Amino acid sequence: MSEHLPILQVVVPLLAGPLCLLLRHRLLVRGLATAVPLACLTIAGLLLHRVQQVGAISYHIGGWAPPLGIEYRIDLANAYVMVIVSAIAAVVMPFLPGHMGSAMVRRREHLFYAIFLLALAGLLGISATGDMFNAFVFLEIASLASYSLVALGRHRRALVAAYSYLIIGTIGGTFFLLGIGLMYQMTGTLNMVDLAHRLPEPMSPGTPGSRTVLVAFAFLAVGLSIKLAVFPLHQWLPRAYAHAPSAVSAFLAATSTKVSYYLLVRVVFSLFGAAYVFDALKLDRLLLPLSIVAMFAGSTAAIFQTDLKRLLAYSSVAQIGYMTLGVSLASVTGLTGGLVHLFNHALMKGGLFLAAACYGMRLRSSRIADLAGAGRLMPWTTAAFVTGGLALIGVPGTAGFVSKWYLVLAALEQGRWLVAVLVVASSLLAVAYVWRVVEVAYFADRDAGAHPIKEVPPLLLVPTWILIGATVYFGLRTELTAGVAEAAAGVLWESLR
Amino acid sequence: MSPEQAIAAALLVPLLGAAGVLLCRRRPNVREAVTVLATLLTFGAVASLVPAVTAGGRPGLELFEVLPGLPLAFAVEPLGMLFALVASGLWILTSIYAIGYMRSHHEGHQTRFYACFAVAIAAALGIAFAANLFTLFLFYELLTLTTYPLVTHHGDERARRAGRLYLGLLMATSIVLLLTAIIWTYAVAGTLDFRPGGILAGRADAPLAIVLLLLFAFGTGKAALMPFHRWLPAAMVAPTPVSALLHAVAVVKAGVFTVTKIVLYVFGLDLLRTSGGGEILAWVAAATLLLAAAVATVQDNLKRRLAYSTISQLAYVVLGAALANGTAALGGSLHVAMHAMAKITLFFCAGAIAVTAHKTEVSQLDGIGRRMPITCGAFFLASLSIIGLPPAGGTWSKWFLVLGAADGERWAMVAVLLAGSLLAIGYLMPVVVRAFFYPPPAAGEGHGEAPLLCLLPLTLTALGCVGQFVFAEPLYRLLAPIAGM
Amino acid sequence: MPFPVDAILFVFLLTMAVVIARRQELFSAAMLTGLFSLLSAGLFTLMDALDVAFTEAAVGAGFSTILLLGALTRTTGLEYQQRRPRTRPLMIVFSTGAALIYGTLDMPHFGDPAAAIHHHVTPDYLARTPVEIDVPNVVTAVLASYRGYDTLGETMVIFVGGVGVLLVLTGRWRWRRRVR
Amino acid sequence: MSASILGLWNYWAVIVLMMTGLYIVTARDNLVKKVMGLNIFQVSVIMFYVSMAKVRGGTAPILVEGEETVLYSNPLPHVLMLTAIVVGVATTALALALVVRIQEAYGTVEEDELVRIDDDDG
Repeated sequence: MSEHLPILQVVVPLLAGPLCLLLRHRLLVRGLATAVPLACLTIAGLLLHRVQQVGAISYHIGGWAPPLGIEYRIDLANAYVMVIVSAIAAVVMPFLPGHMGSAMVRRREHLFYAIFLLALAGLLGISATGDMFNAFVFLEIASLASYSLVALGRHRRALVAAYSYLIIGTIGGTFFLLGIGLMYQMTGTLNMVDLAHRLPEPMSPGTPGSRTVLVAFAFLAVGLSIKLAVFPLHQWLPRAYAHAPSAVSAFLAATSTKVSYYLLVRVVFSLFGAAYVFDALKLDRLLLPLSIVAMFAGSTAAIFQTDLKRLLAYSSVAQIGYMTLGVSLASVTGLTGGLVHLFNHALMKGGLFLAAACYGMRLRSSRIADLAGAGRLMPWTTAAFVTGGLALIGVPGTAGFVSKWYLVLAALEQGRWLVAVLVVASSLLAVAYVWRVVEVAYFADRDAGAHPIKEVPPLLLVPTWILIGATVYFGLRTELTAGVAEAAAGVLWESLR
Repeated sequence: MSPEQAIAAALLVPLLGAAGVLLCRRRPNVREAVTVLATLLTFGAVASLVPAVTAGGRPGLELFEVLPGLPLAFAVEPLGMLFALVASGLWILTSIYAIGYMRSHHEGHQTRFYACFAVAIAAALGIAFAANLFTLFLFYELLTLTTYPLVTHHGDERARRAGRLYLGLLMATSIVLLLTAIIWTYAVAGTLDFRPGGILAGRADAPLAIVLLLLFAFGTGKAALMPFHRWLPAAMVAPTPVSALLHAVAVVKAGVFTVTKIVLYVFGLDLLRTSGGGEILAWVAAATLLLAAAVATVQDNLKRRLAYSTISQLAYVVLGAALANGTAALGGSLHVAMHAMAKITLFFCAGAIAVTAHKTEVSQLDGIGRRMPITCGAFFLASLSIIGLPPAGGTWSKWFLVLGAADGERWAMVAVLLAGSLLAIGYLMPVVVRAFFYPPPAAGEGHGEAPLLCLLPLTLTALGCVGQFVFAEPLYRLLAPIAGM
Repeated sequence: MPFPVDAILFVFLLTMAVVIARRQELFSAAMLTGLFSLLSAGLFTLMDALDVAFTEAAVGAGFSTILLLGALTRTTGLEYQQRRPRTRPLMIVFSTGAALIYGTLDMPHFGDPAAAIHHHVTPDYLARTPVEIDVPNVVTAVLASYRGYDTLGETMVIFVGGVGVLLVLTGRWRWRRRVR
Repeated sequence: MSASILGLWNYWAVIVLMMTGLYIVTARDNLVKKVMGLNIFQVSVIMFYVSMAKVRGGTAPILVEGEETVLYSNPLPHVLMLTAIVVGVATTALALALVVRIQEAYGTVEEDELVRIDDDDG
């Protein structure tokens, strides 16, 4: 059994999706949908443990050895990502029926869960696979599922947001496919390990070598950057996250961009190798400024939002900037910072969107102005929001600080003190947008005529606080985050090439 | 109680107190009893550490490693011991005062007030006991965050604006400058532990040391070096006990404590001297010292005048550290305690006058000494301490500062120190003179002395100022090791 | 030089694409899209991709066209006249196209039997299929065995698409007009 | 140069088609038209892959019993493209479903109209 863990990780949610349609009964479906992410989390935990003990695991699907067959290849980096993805899926689950109840006809709930589980399966599949085309297939599963989920928002704008997400996402996916094609053309293989060995070496630093390989890399990178919402390809993200149901925003914000980031990192480091990407192509010269611009532009835009979810979405654009900055610093410390932030940002943004979902449930609005008085009337939700906000700022004792620590350290190690200062300075913008919300929640009074509100039930508070509590815990104990991330960064850095 | 347990207790009791305050929010009397009990227990725990530290011990407590090589750890050395004593001791008096003040002022949100206050004390003690820069920074930010609701206590537009400035300036300086400096130090030295003699010595060349020193000094926004001092006068909108907390008990003391500690244990006096960084910092401090004092003389609002006085007096501490010799460092450290006692008295008096006579401007205080003799007498004693005249504790700290400057033949600094004292006379004495010697306004006013719960603490602290003059010896013995004496 | 059927097909395809781009009657544009798929199926046949051609003809030309026509009956048959200048899309398109053409420069030439892809992995497929799978059509063999997992994924894509369409189309909730 | 024109023109033709599709997606306002563009874009990518698979003088990769010397075109891209076609259709279907709903909710499927309506909503 245990040797089949890699495939179970993906196949369990993949088959649970259709099963939802067969079961149909509401309670059965809910039970299944609650159990599957927990099972995934268990498997991911076991896998991470195994990988820590014995190193990378290669699983040959159907028994066909790569490169003929499809390989699942689990190492520290993707085991780590899979733990995050399944944990977030497990945590947001209680929000789905409660939140969707108002927006959806009850009879459709099983469809919703089917899609949700397939989105999970898609994301896990992208993480687990060691085959580029297989990654594309699962990328499309995850993307199609995300488009449908976003479309379920309460406002009709959700439809338009989902549509534009679909268009830009499909263009991204197709670019990715083109990149795979070009790479395949030069090597004849789709397997990542095999690709890494067969991609032609760059002639010498400064000359990129084969033009086809160069363009292949460009298309892979651009395609994934679209999915990851790297500035300036991020426009779809604020709309999609603002109008999707809050629980869906929480799930997508915490997992979808993270998996794209993982895949980008995998392509950059494992397939092409740091020597190619940074020494020959000088990608850092492009990505570094873009990341910094993303940090500032995203945060600045967040300051001026009047809608809580849009604010969080723009903040995501900025936080993705931190993650890509980690890549562009082109060092193990930098990559560690990026990977740690991947984990930490998943926790804090997931928690913040869940808090937004709690507000949405009681206030029936996500406008910041409507939060007036929430500090007193919904103390636990607001406390969760503030703690999550502090983590976004990067206050010591929260997870955000750990990420920032590594990023600044990486910048200073290379003597790029300006980058270091910009990283810390951009967190001031986070102070600004977090505090806008805090002031309204604590120091403004709710309109006398507004409908009465009270704290949300524990069923919703507990998951929110699990994520928010985790941001504090992982701000103080970092063996699991920074420790694994550092090891994973080492693996990626050394890997394959 | 073993020293480890005492450290843990000192940090935990205020937190538990905060939790207790929240739990007893519906019964004000029980709530206040919890606060007072917490203050007493905390002070007891802190005080129990004194013998060990005076005897040369350095009790410590290491919790766990947060980042590689960066544990959350505590170690008590003389300077931190002194700061912890000041913070926990004055917390007792401030709490009693706050009970009187908040009740007679009918302030709202009192539960939040007491809870945040307690957490702020825990944060201050965390700063005092921190064994490395990382731990210190963690509690430093915690202190900023927990004092924010206190500054914004009234919640109106003015308070919110002050809160924004407070949080914005302290966060901005600490994140952009201080954090950068900390990580940079880590990158250079590979550790952030506080060690006698410094961790940068031998690892950083002179230009880097200067850059880092300035980053640290300005990054510690709580030390209120100009031009990052604006938050302190702005925060005057808060209730008076909060001003006491900011100016005397914890916040600004945490700032100058941080600067002194960094100078002593991260740079070391030698590096400070040889790199020339000390000279630059000394001039920055001197400029702040004189400018703030000059501004104070023209303020009519009593609390604002005291606020600028605080900025000026803080610069004394920073200057003491920057002069880079043992005597001056001792004087500066001593001034942390002396200024705390004096300034808390002054704020208690200002608050008592505001509560009783509803007067906030200096020009309104004509003849008030006749109605409130005890309050104004306390004000006078505390003023002497700030100026540095016997029989008040400030005499000693200023004495060592001048001595230190003279030792190094830094005559310009001696002049600055003396000019600062003269200016202090200029902004404090007129208040006393007005209160006692000017005729009261014609219309009779029906108030007498301040409420007992306010009067008692301010009398005690005023006597404390005198006590610090008479019994300065234990403090001197406690601090002597840092000066290498 | 043999009769360039493929070149003529390309000319047809390109003409059709341009007409689709410019045509404002959407019904005829939809029909042309179907025809475009059908013609590409012909091109696939020329390039030995029989299975792809079949699928494209059935799915691309048939099913997609039906979907398009169905959608048009429920929306509108006529596209608006566009006035806004279109420089940004043109820039995107030209730079992408230029990048791709630049990328082809180092590619093996069309039909080159020496290309890398014909000498790694694929020879194994061709050699092992008769032994291991015993299906003459190698495409089917690979699809069902070596890369069968992709096929499972493909099924799931269809499934997600179908359920997504159901969910989007049949949810009868009311949209709020305003955000609040 | 002329050698590469002769050897690569097929790819270039495919790229031109692909860009026409991409242009329709990015430049046109009508949401249905965009879907048509997406179709053209995706079909062209399939053509790209199929072109890679072609071997001059080869035949479709259907094995002939007993023949050892037959030259086959590469079957793997065909396999991949069967999947890609399906992905494309699923995307088209979902996009069109969204378009139909947008028409119901807004009364239009022109992008600039939608933007205008949303702006008016505030």
